[in-house]
Amino acid sequence: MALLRITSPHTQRAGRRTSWVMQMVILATIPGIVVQTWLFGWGTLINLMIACITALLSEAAILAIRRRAVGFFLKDYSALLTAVLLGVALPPVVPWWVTVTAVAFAIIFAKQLYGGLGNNPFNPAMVGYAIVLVSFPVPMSQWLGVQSMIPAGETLSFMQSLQAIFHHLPVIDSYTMATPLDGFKHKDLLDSQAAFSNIAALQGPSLNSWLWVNAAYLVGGLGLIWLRIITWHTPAALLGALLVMAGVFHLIDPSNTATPFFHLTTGAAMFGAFFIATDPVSSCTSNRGKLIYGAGIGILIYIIRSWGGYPDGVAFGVLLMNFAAPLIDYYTQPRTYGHKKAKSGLKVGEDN
Amino acid sequence: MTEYLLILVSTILVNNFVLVQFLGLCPFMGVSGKLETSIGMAMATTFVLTLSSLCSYLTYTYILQPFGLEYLQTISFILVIAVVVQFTEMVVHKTSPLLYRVLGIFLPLITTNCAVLGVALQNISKQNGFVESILYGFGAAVGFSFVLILFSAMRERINVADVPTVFKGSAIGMITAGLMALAFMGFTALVQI
Amino acid sequence: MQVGKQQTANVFSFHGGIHPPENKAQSLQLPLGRPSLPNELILPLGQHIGQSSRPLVKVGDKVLKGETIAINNGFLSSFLHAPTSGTIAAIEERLIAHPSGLSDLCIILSPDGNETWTTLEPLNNWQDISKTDVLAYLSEMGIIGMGGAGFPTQVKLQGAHKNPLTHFIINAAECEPYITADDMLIREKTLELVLGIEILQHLVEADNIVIGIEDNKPTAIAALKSVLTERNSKIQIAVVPTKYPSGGEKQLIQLLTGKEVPSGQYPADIGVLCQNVGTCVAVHDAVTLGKPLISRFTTLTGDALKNPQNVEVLLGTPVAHLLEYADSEPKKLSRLIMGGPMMGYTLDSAVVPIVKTSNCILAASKKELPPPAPEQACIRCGMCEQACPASLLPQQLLWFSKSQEFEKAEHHNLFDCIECGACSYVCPSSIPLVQYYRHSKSSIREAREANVKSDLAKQRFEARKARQDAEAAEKEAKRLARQKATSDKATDKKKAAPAKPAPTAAAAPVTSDESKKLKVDIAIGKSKLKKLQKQLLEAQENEHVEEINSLQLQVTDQEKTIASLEEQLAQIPSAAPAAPVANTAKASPAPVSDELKKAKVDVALIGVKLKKLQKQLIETPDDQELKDKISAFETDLKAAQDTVSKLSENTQASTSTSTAAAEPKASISDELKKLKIDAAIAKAAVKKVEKALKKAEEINAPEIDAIRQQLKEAQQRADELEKALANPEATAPKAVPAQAKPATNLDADAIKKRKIDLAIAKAGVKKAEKNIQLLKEQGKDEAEINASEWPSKLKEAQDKLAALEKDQAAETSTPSVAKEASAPAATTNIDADAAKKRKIDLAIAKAGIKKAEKNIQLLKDQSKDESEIEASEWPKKLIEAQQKLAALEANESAPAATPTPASSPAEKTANSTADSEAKVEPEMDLATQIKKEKIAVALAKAQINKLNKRLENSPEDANSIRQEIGAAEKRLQSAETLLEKLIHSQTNMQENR
Amino acid sequence: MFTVLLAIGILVLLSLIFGAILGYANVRFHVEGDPIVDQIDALLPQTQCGQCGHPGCRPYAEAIANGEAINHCPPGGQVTIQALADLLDVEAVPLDGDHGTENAKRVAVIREDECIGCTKCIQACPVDAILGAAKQMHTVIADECTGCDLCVEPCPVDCIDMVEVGVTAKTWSWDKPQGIAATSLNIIATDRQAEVTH
Repeated sequence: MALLRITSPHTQRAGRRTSWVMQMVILATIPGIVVQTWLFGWGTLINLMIACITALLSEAAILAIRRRAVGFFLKDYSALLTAVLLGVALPPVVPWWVTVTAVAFAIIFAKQLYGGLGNNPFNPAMVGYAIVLVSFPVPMSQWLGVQSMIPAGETLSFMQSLQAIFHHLPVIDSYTMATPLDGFKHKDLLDSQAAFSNIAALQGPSLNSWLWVNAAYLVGGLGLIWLRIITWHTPAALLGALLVMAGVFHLIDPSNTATPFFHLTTGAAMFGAFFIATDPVSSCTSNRGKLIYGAGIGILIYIIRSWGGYPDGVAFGVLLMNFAAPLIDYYTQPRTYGHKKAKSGLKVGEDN
Repeated sequence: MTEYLLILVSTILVNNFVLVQFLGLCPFMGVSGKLETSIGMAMATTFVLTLSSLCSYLTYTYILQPFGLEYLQTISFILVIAVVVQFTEMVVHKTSPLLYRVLGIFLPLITTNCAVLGVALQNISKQNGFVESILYGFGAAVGFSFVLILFSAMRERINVADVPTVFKGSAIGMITAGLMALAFMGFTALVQI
Repeated sequence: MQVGKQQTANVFSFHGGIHPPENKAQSLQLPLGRPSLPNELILPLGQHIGQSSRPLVKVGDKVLKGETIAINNGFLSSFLHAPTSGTIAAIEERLIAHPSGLSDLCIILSPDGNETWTTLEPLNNWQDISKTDVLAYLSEMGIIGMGGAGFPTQVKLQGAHKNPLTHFIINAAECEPYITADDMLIREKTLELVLGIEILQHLVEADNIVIGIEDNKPTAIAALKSVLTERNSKIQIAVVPTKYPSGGEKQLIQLLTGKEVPSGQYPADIGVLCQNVGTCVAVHDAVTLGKPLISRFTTLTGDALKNPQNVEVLLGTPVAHLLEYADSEPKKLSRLIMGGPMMGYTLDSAVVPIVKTSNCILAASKKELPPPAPEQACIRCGMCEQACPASLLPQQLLWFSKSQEFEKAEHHNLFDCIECGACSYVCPSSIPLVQYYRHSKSSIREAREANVKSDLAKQRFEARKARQDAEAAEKEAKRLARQKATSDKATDKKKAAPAKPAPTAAAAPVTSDESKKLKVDIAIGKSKLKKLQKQLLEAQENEHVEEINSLQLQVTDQEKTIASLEEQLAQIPSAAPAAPVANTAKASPAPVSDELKKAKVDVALIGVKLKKLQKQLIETPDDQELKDKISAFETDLKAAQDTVSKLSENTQASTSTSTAAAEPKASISDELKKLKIDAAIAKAAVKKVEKALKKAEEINAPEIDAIRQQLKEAQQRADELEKALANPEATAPKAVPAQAKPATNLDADAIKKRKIDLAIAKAGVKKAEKNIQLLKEQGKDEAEINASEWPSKLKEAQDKLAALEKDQAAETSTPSVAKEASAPAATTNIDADAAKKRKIDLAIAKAGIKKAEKNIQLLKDQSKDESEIEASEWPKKLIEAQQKLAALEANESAPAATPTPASSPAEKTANSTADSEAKVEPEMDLATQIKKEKIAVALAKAQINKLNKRLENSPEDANSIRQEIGAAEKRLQSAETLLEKLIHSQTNMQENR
Repeated sequence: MFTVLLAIGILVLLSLIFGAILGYANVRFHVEGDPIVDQIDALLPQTQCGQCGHPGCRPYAEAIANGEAINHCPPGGQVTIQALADLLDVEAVPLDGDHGTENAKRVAVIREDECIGCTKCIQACPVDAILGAAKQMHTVIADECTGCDLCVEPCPVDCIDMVEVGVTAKTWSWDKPQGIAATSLNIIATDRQAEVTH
């Protein structure tokens, strides 16, 4: 009788594997992807395809070089998730080499060099995004406009998208326009009211389209919370901090700042809050830590949006807080059963 | 007042000495292995930087300038810095032998830490006044400490990660530092000074 | 609280927890089963935590059901009883129910099928007799906690007396999936349970008694409620929601009281006592029926069983028997688990027995409990953290465990992990978290133990070094003194006996021994003090007010002890003379010399003090006080010296009388020794006086003349003594008749010595040869080898060896003659000596053979061919040695017939240690006691080994040797018990600190 | 000329001032001894076996403080090297084979009936773990034996064995799980091998 000899516990919760978690997160982005495709054309989907292929290839290559089980690790879907998150974050008709650069950099440098899944200190998707943002600012600022606002009058067709991505579309300028955040950033001397009435990107249809995108990601994110794949702490703290920051500054100086609602419904606010900041590997561990971590991102987003050099601050905010997460972890340990107070820091030898 | 605050924000975040200006990388890579050590090093560096920017300002303004000896600034700054570092070393040796032991060669190396001389020289070139000089030195030190401590906490995690063998140690440390610098680019254009 | 009203207690909640599928219905479908008697019962001696029990029975003994077959062995140990009547078939190592799958000592009982009970003596008057007696009774009934850990119940109850109890909690939660043993027990034995709780309540007197039970056992709850209402009991029932691990002691306490057991403490520290339902029923059975713990309720369940059910099973029943009883399907069985699926451990084989803590046998099919999925990377998802009932950060602990950063893991409270398995259960990456923690925990524990051990080793090493240094210094001082003395009186005292004992030498061993002990005590005390001070400092830094006070107290205590120890140490020189006085009472042979010694010690002491004062005086010449003191001391010195002179006169007289009387028992060598000692003492006295004289001269003291007088007298005495010494035979002419025996003794000694010399010489030869061999191997040519000193050494050694062998050959003939001539009373002694001698020869011969064989092997390994080997002297040597061995063994077998009645030295030492142990003074330091006990244990063990070997060699004396073995074992046991107790109290002390 | 003199004068003045400050600090913050030795000593296994080439653990601790390599202690093995590396913040190097190999924990056992009572092993034992007197059988206190081997050589009759301390049910402990790569079968774990030696 060959009996198994293993450690307890001998049962496990069925089905909830790491790959299932990753799949669920990918599925939760679908509402957002649908809305983006509907509003900004096929470019999003083509980008996604390029990103996914690049991610799988680069992950497989590194695993092969490291002589790890390629199939075993690819099946955890983590590379695919990174690709999806990066794909939807990039502008829809960004040239293919930008996407490839971003995804390959994310997978190779931000993830595999640190030892692969579970070991990466930075969010790979955001590393990829930031690297192309600082390297190729021009293509990265070419967001397609909503069809009713742009001079061309309609979104790019599938073939046009392909052409724009893989070759060069001379008329691309007539399809692109600034995002609301970009527009607001470059209002220059106008006050808020004038900016909202004068700048094209800040007018109804554009704002509404971004509202739709954010709403779709909110739905996906709530689904994740409902499935208990993420906890509410990080998104709530992030959005709360952003809301408070925007609210306070708007109350102080309403003429030069945007409303809190504007901050929450444009850019990557919801996407960042539910899909990027909640990446468990690079975020904080304890619930208290997650609150601090989320709030930090929210504050940084507002700072970078309002005073920094980039229109949106989600990527940098997340990276900066990734950077701080290990330290936060050390100082936010929960109080263990039977202890009077929580331990903090790493001072060894002291006990209570 | 706002001006002073801006100096601090600028030196700590926007023009961070380590991650943006890439000064003082030697202790940044060398002493970030353990959180406790890096906190000690951060404190020592803060002390040295603040004191040396103060001293070098005084030396420059009240000794070199009146006699028209500005061309002696570098050599006299080095003198000032060496003394401050030596002094700090003695204090650390007395108060925390283990820290002294752990900091090892890096403690005297603060002398040649380019950040220290850099602060002193930048103070002169920016024509900072007395308070500004101190704040500039202090801000640079805080920025250095800030990233050093965060970096050491992160390195403790990286050290136990499954990093490919060839990238273990300093290599992955440099990559991490690069990614951190990337993150700090988010602060670009935050404050124009 | 109102008596007689059924109340439902408040229920709180705890962090985390999981809801695994319950799977409890399967085993509740059939009624309680009672399996038949198996062919044999396997009763492990270690069914509880703490030391294994000690068997009381021997192989072949007949035992009755309920008879005690093993008794406790130390504080945390327990009794064991025969589960049925039968014969003890064996006491041997068998596989036991343990996650390691290792074996341990078990008593094997073959049942006779009669189930004859021994006389049961219930404790019907438990309400009237003292609680201690009841506790002792429970201990004798072998009752231990049946929930899992196996903590002896009486110890737990004793611990509960530390604080007044607010809650007495009966753990009926049984939160593990599959297990229904407690559920069934409550249903079947409701009344017994309640009665048992009442007995326990009588013992602990808690304010509230609460039965904590999960809401998935409605039948049991109803049964309990009806019995409680019927009895108008004040016992409350708290129905807690079903959640794993609410049955964990700490979790249940939090559920029922809202309080947390502080980390590192016991529930008793917050006034709570927890007992399992099984324990309560066992207490009832023991107290009111007199039945010891010999059976328990166990769940047999799992898909591989056709008839899953609960059974009341005798302890020691093999699991295989139960599987058969429940109709197992061996084909389906893929995992056999003892305990529940969450915390149980897998069994390698079904031959292991049921023990007191086995609550479930889960025979799972592959479909039911599939093999775990491969481990994936931790993605820090935090699900484990949400599930952890101890509010730990499991993923951080995993990281630290993986990277072996145990300090950090400890900082993250690894030791608060209860290993419930909730984190592993929810982990999406299938990481065996619990195993990581268990591994880390044991690594940390091992490191700690190693640390303690290395500290101890360091202490002893340093003590040894200090001792050696002191000895070296003493020797050096003596050498210098001797040099001086010889140069002083180089004229005529060349024949003087080698100044062996210094004046204090007689007292020195005692003093140095005692002072050593004291010094060690002081060192230990100081290190403790240092530790305490450090802790205090830390506590002050961290503002732990309550700790500061207790620590402060401890610090002052420690300081006091150290001070007193130091005082003792200081007094030792003065106390030392007292020791000889005490000795005189027993050791009458030379009372006078003892007194003399004492007096001399006094002289020495006073001299020392005087010297000190004089030194001070030189530094401060005007101090009148000092001068006074000095003169006082000088008078003291004089008086003491007077007594010395008087006494030494007496000694001389007594020596001569004793010599004249020439008692047959006194040997010449003794006399000689005594004389030498006296002479040496006298000389030392002379030296002392001389010194005093010098000092006196230096300071112009008025006593110079008197001292000079003394000096003269002392010198005279010394001269006389030396004369006597020079002619010892003359002083003891009548001792000749007694010479026969000492002579043989001396001869035997000489032979032994020579043999040892021989052995050493041989070893020297071998070493030299080896070295030469080495040189050869290193390819040096002959010339070089010859140039090196080894060949000459070899030759020397060989010469020596030859000479010694010749001597020995000559010797062996003479002593045998002497032996025959010697008095018959001495024969046994001589025989013993001879036997020993022979044994030594044997050992040497054996060692020789071994070495020769080894060398041959070596040569072979070096692929030298046979001829070379032949050429080397080894084979020859081997044959020689073998012949010698054979001869010796032949000799050996002959004298072995005459046993050696004299108890071995080891036994004596063991005895004395045991004796001294009995008189252990309470203030004696624990560590030294432990060490002493360890020594006693080691000695006793060694003796048993020896006796066993003797038993093998001479089976004809089996009985007497067995008796000795028995006695030795008894000593060993008592020593071990004591040792365990001591260690326990030490660890307690350390924990308290 | 004047400017040159002035410059030199100013520099000399500065140097004097700073020298005075440093001189004062040197007196004020003078440090005696080197407390690091105690900390190193605490990490060493205290077998006092001398395999490192020093007469005991403390002298080796002093040698380490003075810059000797940390990998000369076979009884402590890799664990001790790691601990020392952590304390001193240096690279953990593999054990130096010249000083011996890391063995399983052993204790000395005297075959009692062969012992001739020469006390040589007692003198050799660095921690007083051997018990006995001249011409009487000796025995080892197993608990106190550090397994240093020093008593084996001096024994004239070779009656001391070094016996490995086995695992019993009480001292048994769980193995470390094999980790991620080991469970997925087709892996040649080159990286992992490097880690094991690391």
